[in-house]
Amino acid sequence: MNNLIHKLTHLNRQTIYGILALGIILPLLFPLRLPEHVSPPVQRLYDYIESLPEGSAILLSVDFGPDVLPETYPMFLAVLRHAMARNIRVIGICLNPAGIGLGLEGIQKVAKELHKQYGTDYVYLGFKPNLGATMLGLGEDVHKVFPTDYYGTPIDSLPLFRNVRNYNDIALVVSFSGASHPALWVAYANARYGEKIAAGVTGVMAADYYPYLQTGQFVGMLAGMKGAAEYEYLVEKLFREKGLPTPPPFAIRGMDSISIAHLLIIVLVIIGNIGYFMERKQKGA
Amino acid sequence: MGWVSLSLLWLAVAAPPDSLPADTLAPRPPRVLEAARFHLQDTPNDAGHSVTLRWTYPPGLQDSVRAVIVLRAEAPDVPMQEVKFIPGAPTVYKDMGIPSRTPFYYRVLFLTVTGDTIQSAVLGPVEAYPQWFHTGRIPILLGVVLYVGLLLWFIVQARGGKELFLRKIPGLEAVDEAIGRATEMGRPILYVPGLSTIDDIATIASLNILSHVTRKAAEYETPIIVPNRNPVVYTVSREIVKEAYTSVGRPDLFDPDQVFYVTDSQFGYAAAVSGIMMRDRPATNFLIGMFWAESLILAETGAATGAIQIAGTDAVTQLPFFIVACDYTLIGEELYAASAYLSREPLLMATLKGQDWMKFILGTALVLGSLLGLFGITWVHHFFAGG
Amino acid sequence: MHLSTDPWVWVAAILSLFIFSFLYKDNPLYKFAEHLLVGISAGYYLALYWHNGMYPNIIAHVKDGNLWYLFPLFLGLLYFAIFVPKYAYLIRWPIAFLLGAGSGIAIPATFQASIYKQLEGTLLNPLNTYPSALAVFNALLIFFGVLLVLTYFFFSKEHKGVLGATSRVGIWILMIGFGASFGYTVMARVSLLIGRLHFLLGTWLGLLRF
Amino acid sequence: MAARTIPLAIVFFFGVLMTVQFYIPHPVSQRLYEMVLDWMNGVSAAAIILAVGSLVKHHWRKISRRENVVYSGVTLLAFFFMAFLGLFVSIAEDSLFQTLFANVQVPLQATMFSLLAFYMASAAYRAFRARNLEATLLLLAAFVLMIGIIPIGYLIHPKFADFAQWVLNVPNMAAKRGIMIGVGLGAIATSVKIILGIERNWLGG
Repeated sequence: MNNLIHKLTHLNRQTIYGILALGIILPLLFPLRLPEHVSPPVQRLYDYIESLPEGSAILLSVDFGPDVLPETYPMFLAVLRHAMARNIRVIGICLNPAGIGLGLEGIQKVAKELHKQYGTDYVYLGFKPNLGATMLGLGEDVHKVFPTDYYGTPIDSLPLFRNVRNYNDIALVVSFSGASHPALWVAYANARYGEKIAAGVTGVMAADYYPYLQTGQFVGMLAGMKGAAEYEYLVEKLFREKGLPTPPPFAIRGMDSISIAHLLIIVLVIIGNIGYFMERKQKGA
Repeated sequence: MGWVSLSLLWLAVAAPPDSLPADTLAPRPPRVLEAARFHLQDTPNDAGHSVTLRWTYPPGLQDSVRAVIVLRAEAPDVPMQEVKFIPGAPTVYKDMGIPSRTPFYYRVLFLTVTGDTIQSAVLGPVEAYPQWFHTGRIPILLGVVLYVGLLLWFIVQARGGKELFLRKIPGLEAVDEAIGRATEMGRPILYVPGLSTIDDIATIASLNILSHVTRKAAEYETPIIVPNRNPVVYTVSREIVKEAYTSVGRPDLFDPDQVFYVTDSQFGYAAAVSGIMMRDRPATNFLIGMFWAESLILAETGAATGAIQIAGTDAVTQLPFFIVACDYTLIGEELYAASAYLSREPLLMATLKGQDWMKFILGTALVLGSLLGLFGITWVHHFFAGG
Repeated sequence: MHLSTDPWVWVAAILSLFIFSFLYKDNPLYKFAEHLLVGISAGYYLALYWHNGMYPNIIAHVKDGNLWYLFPLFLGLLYFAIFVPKYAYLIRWPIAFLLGAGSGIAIPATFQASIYKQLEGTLLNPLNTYPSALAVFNALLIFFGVLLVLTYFFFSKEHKGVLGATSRVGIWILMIGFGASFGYTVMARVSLLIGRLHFLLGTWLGLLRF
Repeated sequence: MAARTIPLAIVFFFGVLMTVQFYIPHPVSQRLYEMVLDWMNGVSAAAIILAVGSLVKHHWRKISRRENVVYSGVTLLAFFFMAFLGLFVSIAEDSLFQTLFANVQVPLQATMFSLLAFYMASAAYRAFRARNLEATLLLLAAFVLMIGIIPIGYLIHPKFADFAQWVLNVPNMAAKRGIMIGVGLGAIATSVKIILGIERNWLGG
């Protein structure tokens, strides 16, 4: 008994690391599909996109780099899948030079899955430096800010832009970011032009952005792996209803891993405390 | 719908409308808002490249305005250029990026939901010019003057030899003991002066503690290892360690190889310091200064080697990790109190008194401002917001 | 399984495993990866300091004939005084410049960002500006919380009596804050690990797909 | 004189100059500010030469003492190769310099960063012991957040996530603000002491 208590209060690091590694890796390979509860900010973004008539255009801004990929990339994919499955036209841009490739990769991948036509159903305009000027410029004229798309094709020749000129023709901007981009979108596109903004942000940044939800400056927000998982869950349900092949549950798996990791840490701490109190009692006795 | 018609409209109004017969252009003559509604002035507190235009609407008009166009010209009688199109019904526009000390004329057009255009009279001239004093920063100036005054007052007092009380700061009490422990165990001391640059005040605070720690370590002839992430901090910490050895009469103990630069890469540095902790097995680790996410990598590796660890940082986001993984943690302002605490130098201690008084004053302002605020009096809020 | 055929992916993956091996214990593989990282990154930053610091901020201006920039060039050269023992103390001049200018910039900027901004956010507003009773409660809690935490930082008075009590509660608030931050950060750190695992299991080994 | 007085004078001069500059929006002052920032960047960057000198000497000494030969050799080789590429070949987007950065430095850094997931667990296990009230509050707050974030929190109580968010936004905010105000005062006092030459440890006390 003494021995056991001692062992529990003095688990060595390697044991803890091993347990945690298994707890994180196994759910990635074999998804557990822990029950998902969709939180209101996620639901609101989903509902907003759901409410748009077919053929509307939305703008997805890839404002993240590979450093925060695990959290933001699945959000980007999930929103893309939702929009494209609903025949909403997607304009992809990128305001973080490290995200150019990620944006292209994601948009091409989902377009291929859902058999979408470049130039008609979606476009990718690539990267623009100078955040503020770009965000403001889009309120005046997309054609001036992005004369050509990512491939160098003049956007005047793309059917999608025949009736998309500025924010008036873009129903929503979603900024995926691990930094301050969503706040800038609010300051420039929302405050000046009344454009609807939503955000997909990392868990760390989310705390800073909750006020934007309360004031209604964000239509909705996906926060961290959890927000991404919830959106994936909604999109998965939609795909099932539409009889489409369901996409791989990237963030859902990740959220399983996080849940298990949290529970393992909590259990370890509790075990450590039980041992600690029993030891203390023995010493006292 | 869009503002596609905008350019047409602009063509129609770009020529000064009052010089044209009204019925040739528009079915109804444009209404003109009197100049008294407009206030045009140089934008205050800037480098002189901007003017600010403010206006008020006649009763009821604001609700029917859907957009505003601001026009500008260098003379009152030449065609004006559109400088800004603003959707909604704003009441202010700041025209930026214009040359200093050049007269400009403005005209504002209001587009209403009914398709009418209402225009202002020609406004101006106005010149943008630079200012020598930023009146918006007066609150900060007052704060700085008050605070520096307090600090100086207590410094002067201390010159008169007044004894000051200092409360115990456990993390600093433990410094000497921690150095002693390394000496007993015959193992080195590791000192990480944070990962920031020299103009980060936390780094300076850390280097002050390094000076003290090195002197103590020199007395005991215990080696101290100081790896650096920033090149400038490396040069300064090298000087500090060298000077500290000299000041206790042991310049012979200074080994230039004990203070070194590792790399600017945050995690490269963390990897290397983790390696040092595992291989050189320092008995005491000081992690003091500015840290980012690597804080827990350093603190946890140190804890794994069984070293006694004293941490200190003003990085609010990293404090939780130091609190959890280190034996002692200097929290925020305690880091800045360290130099005075360790040296017991009266002039340095005096400023702590000044810091406390300022805290008291700010706390009082917070209480009074809040009481006033609850009753709707918010000038205290504006004072702090002016900062 | 679709193993990656990109050799750089293999390099990155193997080096990542070397770093992970440190979790078990310090070993030659980690030591190799660590020394490689230090060398590569030091070289990287040396080049960056030249291309982003020395050249554009000083040399380019001097080349343009702006003689003001001879001053920092002169200060920069003084670093090398340490190689001449007699004049080694001259290294203090560039340091003094950086310390002085840095401190000077910090004073008003810190007053603005860490003091006024925080006070402004803490001040209570007229009751009718709060959207709900909970918002009022939260604002009051933050208001008193900040005051109590501040009392913990009083140095020149012993923490006894009233100050003892308030500073004690101040510590409690600090601890709740630290605990919350810690708990909240776990998710972010596990997310990072998942990112690495995705690289290893997905990009490298092809066991996972997006 | 040259060893102490001049450095103290330099500190005082630039300290006061840059404090005062903040209140002057005039272009002259703005240009001065930008120039001093340039100078700071440049003077800081110059220190890298001394710094890498120390790195090279540090490892060279190890090699000549025949300890750590292989590892220090790796560091030196990697350093010189990368520096050579960066200074004399190219740092363009598709250069070998950038390829090495992206495929060696970045993954190594990212993996080092990701070790934190494990360290969070071991640190929590070791330190989260309910020894006293303070430690218990720390532990409980961490639990609330860890449970509140994951779906299980919802099963415990539908409002649990909101409560977790509240702990983060309210008590945590109070703690942060209190710390920041104190830090601000401490940092300014230290700056003032540096400028006035009262704090002169950097000159050797």
